[in-house]
Amino acid sequence: MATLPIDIAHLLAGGLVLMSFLMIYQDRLSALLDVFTAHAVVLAASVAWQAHLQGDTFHLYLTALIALAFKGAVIPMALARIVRRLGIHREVETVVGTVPTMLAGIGLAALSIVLMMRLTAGADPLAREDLAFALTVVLLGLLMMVTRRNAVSQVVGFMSLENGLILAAAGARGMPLVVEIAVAFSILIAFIVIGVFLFRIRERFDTVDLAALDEVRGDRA
Amino acid sequence: MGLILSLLVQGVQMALVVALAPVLTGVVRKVKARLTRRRGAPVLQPWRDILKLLRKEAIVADSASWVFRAAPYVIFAATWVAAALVPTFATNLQFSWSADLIAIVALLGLARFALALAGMDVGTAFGGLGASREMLFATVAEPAMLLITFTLALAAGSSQLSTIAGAMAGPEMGLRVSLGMALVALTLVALAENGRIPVDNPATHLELTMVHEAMVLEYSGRHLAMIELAASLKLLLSLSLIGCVFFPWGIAAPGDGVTTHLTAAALYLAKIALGGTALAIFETAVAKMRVFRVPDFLGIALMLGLLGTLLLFVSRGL
Amino acid sequence: MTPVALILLIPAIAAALLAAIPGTRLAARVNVLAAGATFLAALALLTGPRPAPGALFLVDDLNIVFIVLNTLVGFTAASFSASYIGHEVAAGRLTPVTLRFYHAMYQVMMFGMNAALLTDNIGLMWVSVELATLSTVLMVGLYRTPEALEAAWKYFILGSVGIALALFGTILVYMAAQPVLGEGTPAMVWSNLLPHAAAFDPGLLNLAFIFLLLGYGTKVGLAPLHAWLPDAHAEGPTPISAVLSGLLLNVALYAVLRFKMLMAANPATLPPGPLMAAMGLASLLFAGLMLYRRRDIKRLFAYSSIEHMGIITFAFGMGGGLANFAGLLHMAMHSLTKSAIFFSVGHVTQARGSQRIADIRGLSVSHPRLAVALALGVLAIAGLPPFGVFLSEFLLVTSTFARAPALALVLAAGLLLAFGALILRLTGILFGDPPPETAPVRASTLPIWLHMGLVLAAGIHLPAEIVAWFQAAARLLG
Amino acid sequence: MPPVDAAALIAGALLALGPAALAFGGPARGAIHAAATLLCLLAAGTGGAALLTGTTTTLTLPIGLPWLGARLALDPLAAVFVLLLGLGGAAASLSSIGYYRHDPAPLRSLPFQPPFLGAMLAVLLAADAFSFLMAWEVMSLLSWALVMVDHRDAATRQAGFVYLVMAAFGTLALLLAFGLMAGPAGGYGFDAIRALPPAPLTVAAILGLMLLGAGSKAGLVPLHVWLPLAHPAAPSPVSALMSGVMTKVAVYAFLRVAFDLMPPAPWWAGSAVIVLGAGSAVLGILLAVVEADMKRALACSTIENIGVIFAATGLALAFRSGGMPALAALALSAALFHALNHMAMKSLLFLGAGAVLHATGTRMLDRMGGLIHRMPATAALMLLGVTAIAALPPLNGFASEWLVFQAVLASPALPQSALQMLVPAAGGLLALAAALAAAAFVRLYGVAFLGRPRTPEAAAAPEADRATLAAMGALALLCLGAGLLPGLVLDLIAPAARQLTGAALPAQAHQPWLTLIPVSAARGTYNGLLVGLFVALSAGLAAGVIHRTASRRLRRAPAWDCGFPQSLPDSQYGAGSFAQPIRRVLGRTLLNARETVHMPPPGDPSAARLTVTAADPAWAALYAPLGRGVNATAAYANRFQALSIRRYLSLVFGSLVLLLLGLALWG
Repeated sequence: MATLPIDIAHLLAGGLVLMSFLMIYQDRLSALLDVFTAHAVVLAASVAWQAHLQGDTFHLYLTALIALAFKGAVIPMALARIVRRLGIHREVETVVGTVPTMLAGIGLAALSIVLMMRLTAGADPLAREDLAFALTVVLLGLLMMVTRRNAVSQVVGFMSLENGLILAAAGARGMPLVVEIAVAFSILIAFIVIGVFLFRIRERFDTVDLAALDEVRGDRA
Repeated sequence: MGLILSLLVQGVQMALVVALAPVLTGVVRKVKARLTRRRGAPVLQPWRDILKLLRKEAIVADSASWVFRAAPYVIFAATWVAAALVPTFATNLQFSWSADLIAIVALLGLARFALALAGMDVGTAFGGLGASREMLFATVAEPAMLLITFTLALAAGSSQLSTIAGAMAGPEMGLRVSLGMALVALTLVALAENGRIPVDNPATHLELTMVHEAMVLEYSGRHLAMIELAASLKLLLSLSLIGCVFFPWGIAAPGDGVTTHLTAAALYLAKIALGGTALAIFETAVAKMRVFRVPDFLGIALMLGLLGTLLLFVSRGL
Repeated sequence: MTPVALILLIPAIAAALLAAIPGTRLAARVNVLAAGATFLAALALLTGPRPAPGALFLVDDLNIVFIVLNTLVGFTAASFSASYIGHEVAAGRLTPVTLRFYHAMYQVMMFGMNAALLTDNIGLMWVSVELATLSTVLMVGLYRTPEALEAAWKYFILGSVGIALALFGTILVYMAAQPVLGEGTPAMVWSNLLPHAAAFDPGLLNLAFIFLLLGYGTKVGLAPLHAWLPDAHAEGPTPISAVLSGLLLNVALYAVLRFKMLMAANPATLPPGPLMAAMGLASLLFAGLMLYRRRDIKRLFAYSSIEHMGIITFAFGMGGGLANFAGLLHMAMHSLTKSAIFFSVGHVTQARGSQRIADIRGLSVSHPRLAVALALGVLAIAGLPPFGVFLSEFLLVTSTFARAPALALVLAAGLLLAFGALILRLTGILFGDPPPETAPVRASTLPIWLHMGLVLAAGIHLPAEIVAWFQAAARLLG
Repeated sequence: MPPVDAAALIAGALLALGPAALAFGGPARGAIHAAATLLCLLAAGTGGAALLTGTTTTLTLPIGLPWLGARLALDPLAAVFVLLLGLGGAAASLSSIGYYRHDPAPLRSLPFQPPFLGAMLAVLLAADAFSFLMAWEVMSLLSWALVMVDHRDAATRQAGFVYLVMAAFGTLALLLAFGLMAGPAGGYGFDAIRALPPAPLTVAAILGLMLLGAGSKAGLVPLHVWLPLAHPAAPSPVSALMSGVMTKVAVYAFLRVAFDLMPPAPWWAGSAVIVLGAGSAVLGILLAVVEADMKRALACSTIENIGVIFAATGLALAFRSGGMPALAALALSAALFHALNHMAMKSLLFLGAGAVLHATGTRMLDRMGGLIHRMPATAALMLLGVTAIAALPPLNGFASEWLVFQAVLASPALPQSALQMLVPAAGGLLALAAALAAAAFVRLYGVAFLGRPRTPEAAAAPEADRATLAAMGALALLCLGAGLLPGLVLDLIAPAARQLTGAALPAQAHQPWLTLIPVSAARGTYNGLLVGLFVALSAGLAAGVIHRTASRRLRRAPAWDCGFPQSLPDSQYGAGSFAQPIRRVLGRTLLNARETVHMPPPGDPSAARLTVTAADPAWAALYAPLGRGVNATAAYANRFQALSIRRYLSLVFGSLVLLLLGLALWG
């Protein structure tokens, strides 16, 4: 009887992983942003459920709220505006094809599951599997950052990574500072988004104008 | 009494070598002349030349420095001292311990050093040419000479000539292949050191072939005399070295009576005369070789010296 | 008011104040004053009684070393920047507004670093490190040139990822501790963690350490996580380059060390030493190679910082009394020397109006005094006596060779590699005929001489008190 | 005051002269060099006194390694080299008074030269690993600063760079060696190292590292390449110090470790040292024969003499491992004696070269000539110097070489037949080196001082200043004295030999006529005094008799030159032409010497050109590939300088995944 809440928690966490995979699969920015919004919503739900499980932890609810409001609404809108500004909403910006990326993602998921199963035999099952999912999400977010050329998609990747962190933090029973962390990260992401605004000249992280660097630094001789 | 006698012997030897050296040169020339069906100059002719040169005035080039004028005496003195330290007819001379075979070689080196510098002093092309070739020969001849010295010293357990001569005369030495090699090597080195055919021709003034003569080209009068005398001394030294080391029979030891010394002296004279004749015959038989083949020629001596040294350890067991 | 509170409050207040002060001169003075006051507070902390480790703050032999060093260099760098920035404004490269921002950020950064060093809570430590990072990011981009923005952006993105990884590691540590220490803050308080570390889940600790090493290691500048470091050093204002090399890297390293101690306290975990030693050697060799093709003087010394961080990490990775002592000493010496070098480099670049090494030849003819200062710094950092770096490298190489000859050979090869590159560049900078157009240097070289004097003194005679103090810290590191 | 305190004080004073120079600046240069001269003389006195008493005094200063302090000790071995340093340093400092008279930038040399001496003295006194290495590296650093005095010359900058990197290489090797000696516990004091002797193989490894460390400073082949670059680049007094004294400090380091700190090494270690030494001797002097630059030729001859010293040292090692202390003492005394002699000869020659450089403004032999007419005193002293270094009796160079040969002749006593055969062969190499040395210095002296001036500068060269002449005279007296009375010098250094080998040569002072009798009268004897006396007497006798009885008339006339006198001074034999025969015979294989003739096409009136190339084989074999390798690797690594942020992120990601995988596999 007591397993049901845990199963729900797993369901939500697993949903987060699923969303991450969907994000890797998406190759259109607009669609990507939608999936990310869903990602954030699922995160909010799972955090809220964790709050419910761990009992009256107000700050977890707050965290869920922040996640929902900030990453579920504000940031996606901002990014959507950027995408429209730059007119890149239908660009395909993957470095390696989607399929190998998916395979790599699956490999990463397997890796994190194995790690968790092998290493944390001692920890309590709930935390443990939550952690496995969280690690997967983190790794998938990183994977997305390194396989996408487009700045926006990289921002999204970073945010999904950070969602994984929040998930882990929420999964850790009675972890203090979760709110502070969430806030700190929201600030961080705000910075990044502002950065993307500032440097809209280069809509990718990738266009490091090597020639320009050379004439200034002359370090590539 | 012993001291007086040994002092006397030393004095006699020093006088003897100087007196004898030009005569030996004369003998060699005479024999060579006879071999080529010429009558040849009398045996004492070298002495006459030297005395004549001594009386003439010395002409010195304007660009010459004091080195040019001091060199002949240094050359003569170094050679003379070296010659005086080689046992001729008696071992353990009064001052023989003041220098061993290595030092004797080095004294000859000093003479050569002075001669080469003198050759460069005037600042003519020939002087430098002679000096540079002389030093080239020396770079091969000196190591060969020292390796020969090693062979002898290791065999005799001493680098002291008197001891070596004694040991060679001794019964336990016997006949050894390395000693034979040493003899051959020493002969080759001696030919080169004295500027004899096939290395150099003491009688030539043909620019491209001369070595010793090129260095002394600017010399005249008493300076030239000193150098000529030193050259003859060197020849005598080489012969008596070979004699006392490889044919050490009849050399008088200290404490022997006067008669023994006299017979030893006679024997010595015979040895020298024989050596000179052999040299003359050899020089008549062979031809002079190109300058740049000389190092190969001396290289043979070097190799023989080294082989002799190494074989010494092989044959020690036998 | 306790010294600890002072060390944190002075920068905080100063930051607020500086954000309000419009006058450039005054702001610079206030900046120096605040930094000086903080340093005095740190000295008070060093000499006075230490507060008992609480939920917020912890003062032990280890972090007191870092704090004193931190505040000292912060002070000298502030006084250097007071003379340096004036010239920059005169040259029109900076406006009073940006300058106001700069001074405020300087104190914010100092606050962040001091907090990271003083805090007893691994969560707070993470927050403070992030704060310090963000403030330096803003200062790196201060010049607003494309290159500066480029560098700041690179630093920012890589730093953020590092931060994320470090956070994940921190969460893992908490999860490892939580079953033992119960829920809530106690499970994040360092001084609670260490004694109970043996009971933690070793698997989680292993996993956590990997994330922490990579996360904080990004800030330490260990290869291959170093990418942000050279550009950030090269494009930021020189005082910030000095502070980055001299302080921020140390703070990140301090964080790594704390968690290494945690790992070491749990026998069941994998030993963290070999991993750190390997990364250290890799950084040393890589930076040593990179030094050869440098044409930008600030980037040159940035890579030298990577090299020395590698050496220090290697030393702590080797562990043991001598190696830890050598590591601490080397860290202190490197902070002083490298910041002194960057001070001189700042003057040099202002005098020559260029950061290209090719434009800085013949310094010993045009600016003898400055040339001596720079030469002393470079020779010291290259490990030549009679400077302190020589002492630490002596101890490290000899002690390592006796324990792990192969590693010592690699270490020696790396040192020689870097030495050759530095000397090659130094020869080009000091000697030869200077270019015709050179400006005189008005700024004061006092901070340089102060630092080099300290380094020299440490090389010739290390007072027994300092030795005992460092040895205690080394013992803490195990 | 115990000797070690005095020596430490002197070292401190010398070091303090540097700041003083900075404080008082150029005008005080004369006073400062004079002070350095005095201090060096005091040091020499201290070393001599310590040798005569044969005692060991120690001192611990509260500096250096924190928990150890700076241990200092002055034992007979150190005393020998303190004496050497004092004499060489005094001569160099004395000549510096004159040499730097018109130096435009005195502060480039003045603050470094006296401290350089002080640092070398500190190396000799150090009795713990840290102080030793610290002093050692300070010595390198200061000498580097002195090398860079003439920094506007690109060649000098190159030389300085190579020198400092080689010095760092050597120091690292020494670091590793001392790491092995100190052990994990970190017993850095020399007494602690003596207390626990390592295993034979470890000893061999330590000696190998010492060969790298000390050998690279001493100029042992193949670590010698920096030496012909750096020594000549420095001002001549400094060249004298570097060649005459600093290389000996390196020898000291090797002796200290090999004989004092370490137990007897395996015999093959000794043979390796012998081979290296003999090889260095031949290659070094061969380089000197073909070198066209006077000071570089002198530097190359330093490599030769270092080779001789190391060969003798190797012999001593072999005898020691064979358990023959008396013979070990013989070889070691030969090494020490030759070290002292080389200090005197090479300093003398370098000071003379400095005078020539000042007078003619060039180091190229082919731009000199006939200097003996313009600088008679310098020429006379230099003549004595070249005679000594060419190992000719009755001067000191021959005395020590003779002793080395005596040690070679003792080789049959060795148990290993491999050594029995190796040692005479090495002796042959040494003999070859000696012969080549004679050629090299006939060339150097003949081309520079004799003949006719080749340039107007050479024709108008002024005589050297008084201070330099005084210094050279003193050194010349040393050469003569040590050549005529070698026995006394050997008695002086006997305590050191006894300290290192447990035995010493029989006391020489009581021998009749001060004859040199290393082992026994039957074994081989040499009496420099008598030989010198005989040569002088018979030369004087001959001259006197001839001048009295025969003729004393002398007429100056133009050179005869076979009837075709050449007015052009270029028709003389020059440096290149003199070296040609030897270069062809030996250089073709050893130096890869090549001659190419560029003939103008028929009808082209331009002159034909002969270009000669001879290169140090070590560069091509060792250093060039190394440099290329480093450059290539650096170029490859440089690709990582300007990647895109995404790629850098992939690096981070990659390392993360890698570590996680590792954890999953091994965790």
